Amino acid sequence: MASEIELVDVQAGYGRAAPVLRGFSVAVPAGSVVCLVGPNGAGKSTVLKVASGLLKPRSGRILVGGEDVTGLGPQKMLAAGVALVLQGHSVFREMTVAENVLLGAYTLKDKSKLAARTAFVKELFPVVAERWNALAGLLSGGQQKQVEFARSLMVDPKVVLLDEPSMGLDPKATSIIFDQVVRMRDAGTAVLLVEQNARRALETADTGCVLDLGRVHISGPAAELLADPQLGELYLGGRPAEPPVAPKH
Amino acid sequence: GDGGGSDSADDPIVVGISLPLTGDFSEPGKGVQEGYEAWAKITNDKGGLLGRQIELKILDDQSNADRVVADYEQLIGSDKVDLVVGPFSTRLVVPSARVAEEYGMLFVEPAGAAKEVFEQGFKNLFYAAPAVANDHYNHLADYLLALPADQKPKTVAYAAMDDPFAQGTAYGLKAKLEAAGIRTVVDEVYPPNTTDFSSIAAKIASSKADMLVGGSQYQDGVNLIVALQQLNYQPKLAAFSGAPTNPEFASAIGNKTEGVLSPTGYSPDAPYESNKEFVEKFKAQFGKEPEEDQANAYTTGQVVAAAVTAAGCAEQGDCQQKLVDWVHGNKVETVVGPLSWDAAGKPQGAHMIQQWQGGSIKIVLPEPVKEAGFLYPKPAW
Amino acid sequence: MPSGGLLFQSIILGLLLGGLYALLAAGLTLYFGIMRVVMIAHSAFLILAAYLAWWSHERLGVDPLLSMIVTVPLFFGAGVLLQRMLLSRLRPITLTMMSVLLTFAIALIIEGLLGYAFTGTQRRIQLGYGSASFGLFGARIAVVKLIAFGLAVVALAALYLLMKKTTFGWALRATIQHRDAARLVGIDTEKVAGYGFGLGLATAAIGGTALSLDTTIYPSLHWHWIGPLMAIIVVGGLGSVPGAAAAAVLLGLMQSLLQIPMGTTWAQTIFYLALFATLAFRPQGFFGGRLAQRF
Amino acid sequence: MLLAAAVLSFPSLAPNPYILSAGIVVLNYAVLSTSWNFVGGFTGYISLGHGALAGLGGYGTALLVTKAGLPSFVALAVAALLVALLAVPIGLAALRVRGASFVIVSIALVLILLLVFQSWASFTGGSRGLVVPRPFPGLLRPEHHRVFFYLFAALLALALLVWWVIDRSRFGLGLKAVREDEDKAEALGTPTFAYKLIVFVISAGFTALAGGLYALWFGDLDPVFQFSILTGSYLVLMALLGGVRNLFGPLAGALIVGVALEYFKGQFGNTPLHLVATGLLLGLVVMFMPDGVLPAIGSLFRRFGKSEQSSIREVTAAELQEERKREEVKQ
Amino acid sequence: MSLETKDVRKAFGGVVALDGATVKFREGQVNALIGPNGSGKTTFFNCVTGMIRADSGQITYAGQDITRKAPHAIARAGVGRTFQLCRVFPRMSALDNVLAAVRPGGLLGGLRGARHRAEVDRARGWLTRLGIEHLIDVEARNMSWGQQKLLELAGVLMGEPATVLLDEPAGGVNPALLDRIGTLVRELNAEGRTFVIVEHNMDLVMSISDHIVVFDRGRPIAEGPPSLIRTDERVLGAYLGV
Ligand SMILES: Nc1ncnc2c1ncn2[C@@H]1O[C@H](COP(=O)(O)OP(=O)(O)OP(=O)(O)O)[C@@H](O)[C@H]1O
Ligand SMILES: Nc1ncnc2c1ncn2[C@@H]1O[C@H](COP(=O)(O)OP(=O)(O)OP(=O)(O)O)[C@@H](O)[C@H]1O
Ligand SMILES: CC(C)C[C@H](N)C(=O)O
Ligand SMILES: [Mg+2]
Ligand SMILES: [Mg+2]
Repeated sequence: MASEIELVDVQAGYGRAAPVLRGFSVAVPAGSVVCLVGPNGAGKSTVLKVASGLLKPRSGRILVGGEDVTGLGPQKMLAAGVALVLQGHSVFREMTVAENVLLGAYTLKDKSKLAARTAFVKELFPVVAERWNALAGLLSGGQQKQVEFARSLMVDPKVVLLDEPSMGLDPKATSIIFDQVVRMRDAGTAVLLVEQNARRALETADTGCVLDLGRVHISGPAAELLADPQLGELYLGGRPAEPPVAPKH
Repeated sequence: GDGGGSDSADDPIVVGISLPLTGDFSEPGKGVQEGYEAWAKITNDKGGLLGRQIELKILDDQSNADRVVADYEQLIGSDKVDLVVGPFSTRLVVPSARVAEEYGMLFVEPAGAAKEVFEQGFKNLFYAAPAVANDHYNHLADYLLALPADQKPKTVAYAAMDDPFAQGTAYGLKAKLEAAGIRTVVDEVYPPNTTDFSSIAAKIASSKADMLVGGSQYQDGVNLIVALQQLNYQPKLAAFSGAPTNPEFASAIGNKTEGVLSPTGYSPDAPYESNKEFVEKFKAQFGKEPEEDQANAYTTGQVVAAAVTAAGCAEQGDCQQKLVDWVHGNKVETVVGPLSWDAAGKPQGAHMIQQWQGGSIKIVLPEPVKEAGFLYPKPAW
Repeated sequence: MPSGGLLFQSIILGLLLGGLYALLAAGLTLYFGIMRVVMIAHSAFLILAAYLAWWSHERLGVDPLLSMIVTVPLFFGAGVLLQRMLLSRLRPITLTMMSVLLTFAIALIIEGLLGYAFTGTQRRIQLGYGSASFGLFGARIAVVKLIAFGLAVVALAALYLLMKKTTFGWALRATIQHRDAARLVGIDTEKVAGYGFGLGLATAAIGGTALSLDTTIYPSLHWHWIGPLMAIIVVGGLGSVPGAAAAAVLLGLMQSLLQIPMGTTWAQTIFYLALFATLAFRPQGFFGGRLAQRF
Repeated sequence: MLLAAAVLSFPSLAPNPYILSAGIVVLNYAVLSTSWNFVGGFTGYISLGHGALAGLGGYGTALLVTKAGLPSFVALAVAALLVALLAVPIGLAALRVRGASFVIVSIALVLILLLVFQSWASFTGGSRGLVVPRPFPGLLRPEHHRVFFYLFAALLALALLVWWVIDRSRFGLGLKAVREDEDKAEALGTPTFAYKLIVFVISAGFTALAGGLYALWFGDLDPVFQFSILTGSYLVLMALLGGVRNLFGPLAGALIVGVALEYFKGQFGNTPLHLVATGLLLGLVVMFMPDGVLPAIGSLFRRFGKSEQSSIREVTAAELQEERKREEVKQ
Repeated sequence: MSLETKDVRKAFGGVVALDGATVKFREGQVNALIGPNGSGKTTFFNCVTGMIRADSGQITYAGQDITRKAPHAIARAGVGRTFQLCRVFPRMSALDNVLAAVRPGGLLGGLRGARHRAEVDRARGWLTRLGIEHLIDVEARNMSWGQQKLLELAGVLMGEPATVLLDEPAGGVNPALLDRIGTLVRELNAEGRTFVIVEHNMDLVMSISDHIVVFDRGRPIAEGPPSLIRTDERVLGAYLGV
């Protein structure tokens, strides 16, 4: 099956510094979840920024639904069906939860869907309903993440890019998110998921992809990666505790 | 000028001037510039001074006291001009006079009218106009105090800009009227940058003072009058320094000028000999009649010229002291009449009083030079 | 003790003045509270608009109010350009600080060009109805002041509705608060920020015209305005248009009343006293709210 | 070193007293903008109100000489101390607010002092101005300039020295932390408010010294020019143009702006276009050299050198772990 | 150094973030503070460190009342913290970020050079232990999320606080590194440091903590060793949601 989104041999970086992504490729077919894991600073967020149009690649191509969309800005990318939920916190802090969520539907042409979607996210995340008129910036860290996720659910894009969606969430909310990811996949959406909660994420994902030094280190069916003991130790965090790294100075 | 030492006959005499061509005083500053230019042209057309042409070197001080000092510093120290003359407005005259003083230069100036100028102990400074600010209204005071008791105004409202010159004029008159028992009912001072006069006007209007005295430069006077008109205040007498002599005054207040008074040191119609020449040639050069500012600058030039001619020299160095000494000891005939100075450089004359009548401004005081009778009380505006 | 008549007259004058202040402060509130830009040049644009009104009256002989047909769209366009070409290129972290300096530079340029074009002379529109007034319970209301007040009310109401009731207002606030996130929900942040700035300058066009009706203008006049206006927006709560309006009317009224016992100069200090009082007791402003720092 | 020599030999090289006096003006700007940079550079609080502190120094000195009869330089020192003391309550009020609010407060400071010094005429002389008696009455003007040139140079050297000491100290690092993130600095145990206040007081003291020295040199004070936002913003322009993180940034800025102002004045002497030119200069700096001239030159040189390093690791996780294991064995 | 709070309340308008929280953290142990989103954990940290002022109640540290102290004073008393939405000095290099945590002693101490040799070495040591030594000269704003998180941790540890409050140290940190951080915490604890860790990563919490306090709606609902908490019904209902 053709991939919904595909990055081909992408080079990208910030300012004049040396590139962060050095020939990175990934493909996410519709109705599947690809999980990107890797050490801090490997370039995972950079991949998502490139894929969403926030960062222009220095070279390489981005294809959405087989069409070349390299160099388009985030607005056009959204129109093409690609949505990104940023890492960290990106609520509009001095706007209410209501305004935040409704802005998620900024590009929604069919305003009749608005009510249904609002009701849906309110039900999914009770805090959204409870704090509907509170300023988003005043919510707790995890609550803000929930609002962000709710905001992204106001439209249904073909490709969803998620940058550590479970960060800062309590176990309940984490489960809601992962359930939602599964639901999206089942609805035919292509999901590119970056997670440090790697084991949990790989359990949900179809394909795993380990990023290191801005390149694909290894990729394959998620279950296989999970089973690889060496990968576990290097990237996924292993049960067997390492001997203490004793600094004796 | 290339060095003060050489005064060969074909070397021009360079006169250094700093003027507020931009900034707060830019408008009168330009008037002064015209006056100086007229003086240079008229003098040069007649063969110059000591047979040498006059060359003006004018710098812009942006109405800024720091700059004016730097300018004279440059003119004297770096450009080595032969003579310097003063800038416009008391605020700039005081600091620049100090530079001239410390370089030992003669400093005749056209616009340092406030008494502060003469309290600095300057020995080389001379104000080239008939009277200092505080004496501008002397003739008006005399006139009012001579009125029969039932006609005399009983209450007066004063509003003066916080500026040495403007306050000087208003308070000069105030002191005299108060001494004669005429009550002050409003005494307002406003900063130079005031543009909203409605509150001051409200105070004046509600005091119903018989007479209004405005210590103004120009625009502040206009604004105050409009604000008073908006409140429908009708005094029996209204006097303003500065503003009413300006050519645009009448249209600025909607031509409701009848009866407004103003002191002036200059009249284009004055009978002095050099004045006829000045008015005529000024008209030819600029296409309009000269005003007070132009005349003051011209007067400054006349004083300097008289000193140079008498001393027979014009350069930096010992010559300057000769010039200073000469001005101290002599009377100079100018377009504003004969001028002489006390030790502090203060002129010894008085200003005339003008009044708007029938759409133009006419001299009404003192008696000997008047062009029209004094209109009192003034009609409504 | 001032007479009742003077008090009443002063209250009327204060209210009219406060209305004008409110309009002039509205634009500042917009840039500052919503866009994090300290727009020192706002009052320079006011003066520019006032000059254009003066010029069209003086040279073209049209009523200064008509000049708004041209100046309002012109300023809107200028605002868009300014934002797009200059302000949007500043680094976001230092935006607030650098915008101070950049707009300061713009103010200098405008002042210089005005001085070049119109000289430093003080100008005042001479209107047929310039000194017309009518009585109200013994006080007098000047027609020009009432027109200015009316302009202020209409412009402010329109601005308020625009910001609160349209998605544009939302998009603008979102753009400023998190540009990347705003782009990701599909907002054309460049355009929106530009329009926001344009809107601010459009209020300057209206305000400047209102100002020109009843006051003297000169190129460096904007320095005189910037202080009181800044004080108003702080007292009103940065970013709150209604807050700024309330503070403006209140301070205008206080200034007008304080002039009776204290005189013009000292009465002006009320702005700065109110500013310091606000910062000491309620840094978020007395009328509007602002998000406190979160950890 | 070279710089010091250049500065010290200037008076003997200056062709005439005017150039010397222009040199004094530039030095004065250099001292003022270096003083400004104590607050602006370290803590990132942009004050447009430093002109007011200089004005206070000037007026303080003048009033102490004229009203209290103190000798000129004693008055200067006392005035600077008084301004430094006064800076404590001012700082207590102003430093409570950050960012743009602080800018507004600093503007308000200038305007309120202007109103006070204009209105309180019985004490300050009001708009009539105040004349400062000459410290060396016998001196001819060129000599007068020479003396003051050295005095300003000494003051500049002192200000630079203090800035340098703070810059490399832990105190300085704490101030920079305030600039970056005040709450975070506080959480790390930096008494941010005390730090800000101390450096504000130091800055105010130096600014007042410069203002007072200027008053003694110049001789005339006028509230409109002593308490002007424009002066304050020139200081910011200079510091910014040179580079606020740089010891010599403000000095370089003062040189460039001082000379540029003279040049613009010469070029556009009779029109207000010099304002336009200044505005354009400021705008260009903000747009293209937000870090200042010195850093811009620095990075230009660096670009000829090696290209910027990536922050990305050059070894894979596997290699890293190997390396660690080896190290552990060694230990 | 024991950290205790008594009946601390904090309400933001209508939202009660802390509702009479009475907690005692054990000295010399690794304590964990867990609870659902919005249960008041971060607010609790903010009150303890003086960043916001509690409406009522008392906070004592090492027997001293610190309820109304300024944040820097509390930090100097030995309480260091990290922030949930991690905070670093964006335009400072990693090295300076870490060095900024060194507290000068007295006025003259403040004038000592910031880049003291021994301290630079110590700073480098921390960066190395957290796996970001290669970023030593990189400005913090040019780092990835996780790198900033680690940098912040390094900075706090550099200050050698006796009690360390960590707000979600694991958020966004690579799991492989997380294991090492866990080890690090245990080591530092062995040196005598007290930890209070807010964290949603239950594996980490359960594996490193000695004592766990569970918050719900602004007050503790359970506390005890991991083994007990893991099975506590209230905790399962309110938090773990199974
Ligand atoms: N704005 C930026 N400017 C310069 N360099 C950056 C910037 N953002 C990230 N980098 C660098 O690019 C590299 C990759 O960053 P990226 O954010 O993609 O990492 P990541 O894999 O998402 O890490 P994490 O798990 O910590 O979020 C890092 O080395 C980082 O230092
Ligand atoms: N400054 C504030 N203004 C208003 N409400 C606030 C403020 N700070 C926190 N709150 C509210 O207080 C409650 C507790 O927030 P807090 O940040 O302490 O939660 P938390 O336990 O840290 O949650 P998380 O796990 O999501 O980080 C939340 O409902 C939050 O919305
Ligand atoms: C009469 C005027 C020429 C005096 C001038 N306006 C001054 O300020 O002194
Ligand atoms: Mg990332
Ligand atoms: Mg929290």
